[in-house]
Amino acid sequence: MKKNHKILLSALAAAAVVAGCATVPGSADLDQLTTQIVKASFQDQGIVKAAVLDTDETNRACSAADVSGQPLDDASAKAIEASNLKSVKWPSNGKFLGDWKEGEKIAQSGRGLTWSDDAKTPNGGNCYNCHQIDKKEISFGTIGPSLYNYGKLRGVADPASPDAKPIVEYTWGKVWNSKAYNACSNMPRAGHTGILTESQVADVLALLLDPKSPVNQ
Amino acid sequence: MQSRRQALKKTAVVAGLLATTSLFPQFAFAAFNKDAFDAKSVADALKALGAGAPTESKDVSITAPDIAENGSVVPVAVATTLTGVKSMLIMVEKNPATLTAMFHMTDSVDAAFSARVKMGQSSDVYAIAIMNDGKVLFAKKEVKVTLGGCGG
Amino acid sequence: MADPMRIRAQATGDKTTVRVLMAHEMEGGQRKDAAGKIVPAWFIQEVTATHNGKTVLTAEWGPAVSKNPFLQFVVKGAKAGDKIGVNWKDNRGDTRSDEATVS
Amino acid sequence: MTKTLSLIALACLASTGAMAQKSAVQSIEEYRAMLQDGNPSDLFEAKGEGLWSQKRGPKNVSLQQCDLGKGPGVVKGVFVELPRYFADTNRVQDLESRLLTCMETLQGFNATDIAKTPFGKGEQINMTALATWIAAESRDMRFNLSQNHVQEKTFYEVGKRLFFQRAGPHDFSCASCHGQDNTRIRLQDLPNLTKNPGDGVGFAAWPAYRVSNGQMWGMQQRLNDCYRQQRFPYPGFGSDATIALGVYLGVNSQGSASVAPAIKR
Repeated sequence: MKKNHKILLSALAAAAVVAGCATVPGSADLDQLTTQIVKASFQDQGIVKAAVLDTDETNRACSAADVSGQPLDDASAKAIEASNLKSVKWPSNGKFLGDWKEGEKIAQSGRGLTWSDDAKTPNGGNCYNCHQIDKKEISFGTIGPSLYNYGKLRGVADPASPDAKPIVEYTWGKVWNSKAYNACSNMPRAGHTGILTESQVADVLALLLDPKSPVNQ
Repeated sequence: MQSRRQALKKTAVVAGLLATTSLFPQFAFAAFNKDAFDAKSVADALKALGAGAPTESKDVSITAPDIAENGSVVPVAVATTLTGVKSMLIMVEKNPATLTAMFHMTDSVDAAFSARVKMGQSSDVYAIAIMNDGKVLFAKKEVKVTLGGCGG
Repeated sequence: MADPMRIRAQATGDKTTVRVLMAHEMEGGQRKDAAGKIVPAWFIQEVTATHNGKTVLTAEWGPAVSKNPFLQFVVKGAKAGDKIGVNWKDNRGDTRSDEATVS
Repeated sequence: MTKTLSLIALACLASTGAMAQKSAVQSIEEYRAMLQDGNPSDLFEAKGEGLWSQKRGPKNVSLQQCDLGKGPGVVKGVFVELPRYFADTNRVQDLESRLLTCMETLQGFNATDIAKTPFGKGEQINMTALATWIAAESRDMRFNLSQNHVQEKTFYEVGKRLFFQRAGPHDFSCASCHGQDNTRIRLQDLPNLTKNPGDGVGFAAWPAYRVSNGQMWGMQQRLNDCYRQQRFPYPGFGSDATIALGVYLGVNSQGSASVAPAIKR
């Protein structure tokens, strides 16, 4: 493995020299070289398999856009959002909201799916890493917007009411698959990629939308 | 203090012999006041040291952060400008064991020490001066322990 | 054998500030290893400091002093060129002594 | 000590909002400032300095003839020019992978075995100590990585692609956390590494002593743990992916002063 990509690199370098100018390879060759280097550099460890790097079209398109420094064109972004929205799994029992107390625990936890976790570790939602949620927790990140008063600000007095339905559904979809609404969102697709279970997603929704949740006080 | 330490050392020699049978490993430590370091409260630790009840004093100072980003390393400085100090102590009230460090004075050092301690949770941290005349003076400060990074 | 300490002793007027870093795990005896077994406590229990060979400070520490301990204290009457020695002993009986010259 | 997640019910914070939040951040800054005096990295630096001149390995020789980029035995100033291309190995190497080459060629150690050794064990302990001392010898100097060799330029471009590579169950790339200004995870400020983050920030702050676990980490371990938290698979020690990322970060830090070895949360 290691040898292969070294040969490739030397070949690319040699090609550049032969062409008369010691310049870097073209963009497509660099992409190919990067793939080779990734293959040779990463290995299975614990519960994490190297195969998790074989990602889907959403990530491929967004990574390429990031490298180019240009956002995705509108048509591609819309197509990615549509396909992600289609994959959202709605609550099988029709219950969007679980227990906000469990939701808070899930929001606090950053555990799961690293090579130092074991398969039995319940996955956390990593929510506080990026969002303010319950005001009592002062240790929160700012990569995502504040979710304090999430339900209150959106006028959700009764999450089961028809009035609240659109926002409840949107919130479920956003947590389940963030890319359904923003193609290259930094937010993980908690339900789609199996980070959280259906009942965990419902608990997180309760944290955000239950009028009794400290988030909405 | 010296005579007490000497006495403890003598006990330790005997205990050391016993310890070879691994029956009493806890006695193998010389000069280390195990009872005081096992105590679960400020009062119990002082009792184990044979010291009386502490009085809050403006002449004792404690310097520690308001919030520690990591409980594994909390910088704490304890000091007093008073003379006649026998020992300076650092205690963390809510740790599994309260007494953390004990500095025995001589005339050749200032009654001012800085160290770093572990804290399992938010707690009052005490600077305690045990005086030669038996008085026990203290200052305390609340240190909040929070989580800084991804948190795993 | 334990790694050496780093001792810095800086004189200002008739006082010398001594800063010491000690290489030690300071295992608290609360933590569990991967197999779920408690990692036994392993920590420095006694610290002694000397000025030109004369003991100026003794200390007793518990397991809640941080890993790789830092200690700062002030020695009266020590001047440039004097020797400051520090010695520690842990609960396994391991010891380490190092010395620095006051600058 | 058990990592205890302390949910702090700060009554005053809950009632006064933004102002109080600011003061919590200020308190954390005070805490970090208090740690600066007495960085345990000193212990590792001293150990590394001793290891450099100590005769070790199957061949029982020191590392004093090791060429870290400025000629055999030159240590001062090398850190701020790494990673760079080395003609003898015909590859771009960072400090740690170059040290590995020297440990193999000069001292007769088995580089593959050392690369496979987990961080903080066996020869990796010595590797980190050496990297700490070598970095310290360039303290306050400014980063100035070469981009003259075609492989150096190529590695910059590969590193950029790796930086933006979204994958794993969380779709994370390096840029998820380090692609914007003025953000943080929990209370930890995140440098924007797509550009020069400034003196002593990001690439210019490692090796560093981590107070959270009392460990000294070199850049290889820093990148390794980023990938762990990214939910990526394990990057090999000194693998080309880690070195290419180092080139990308190091070139972006051009002109910034190194504060390594630093002290970190």
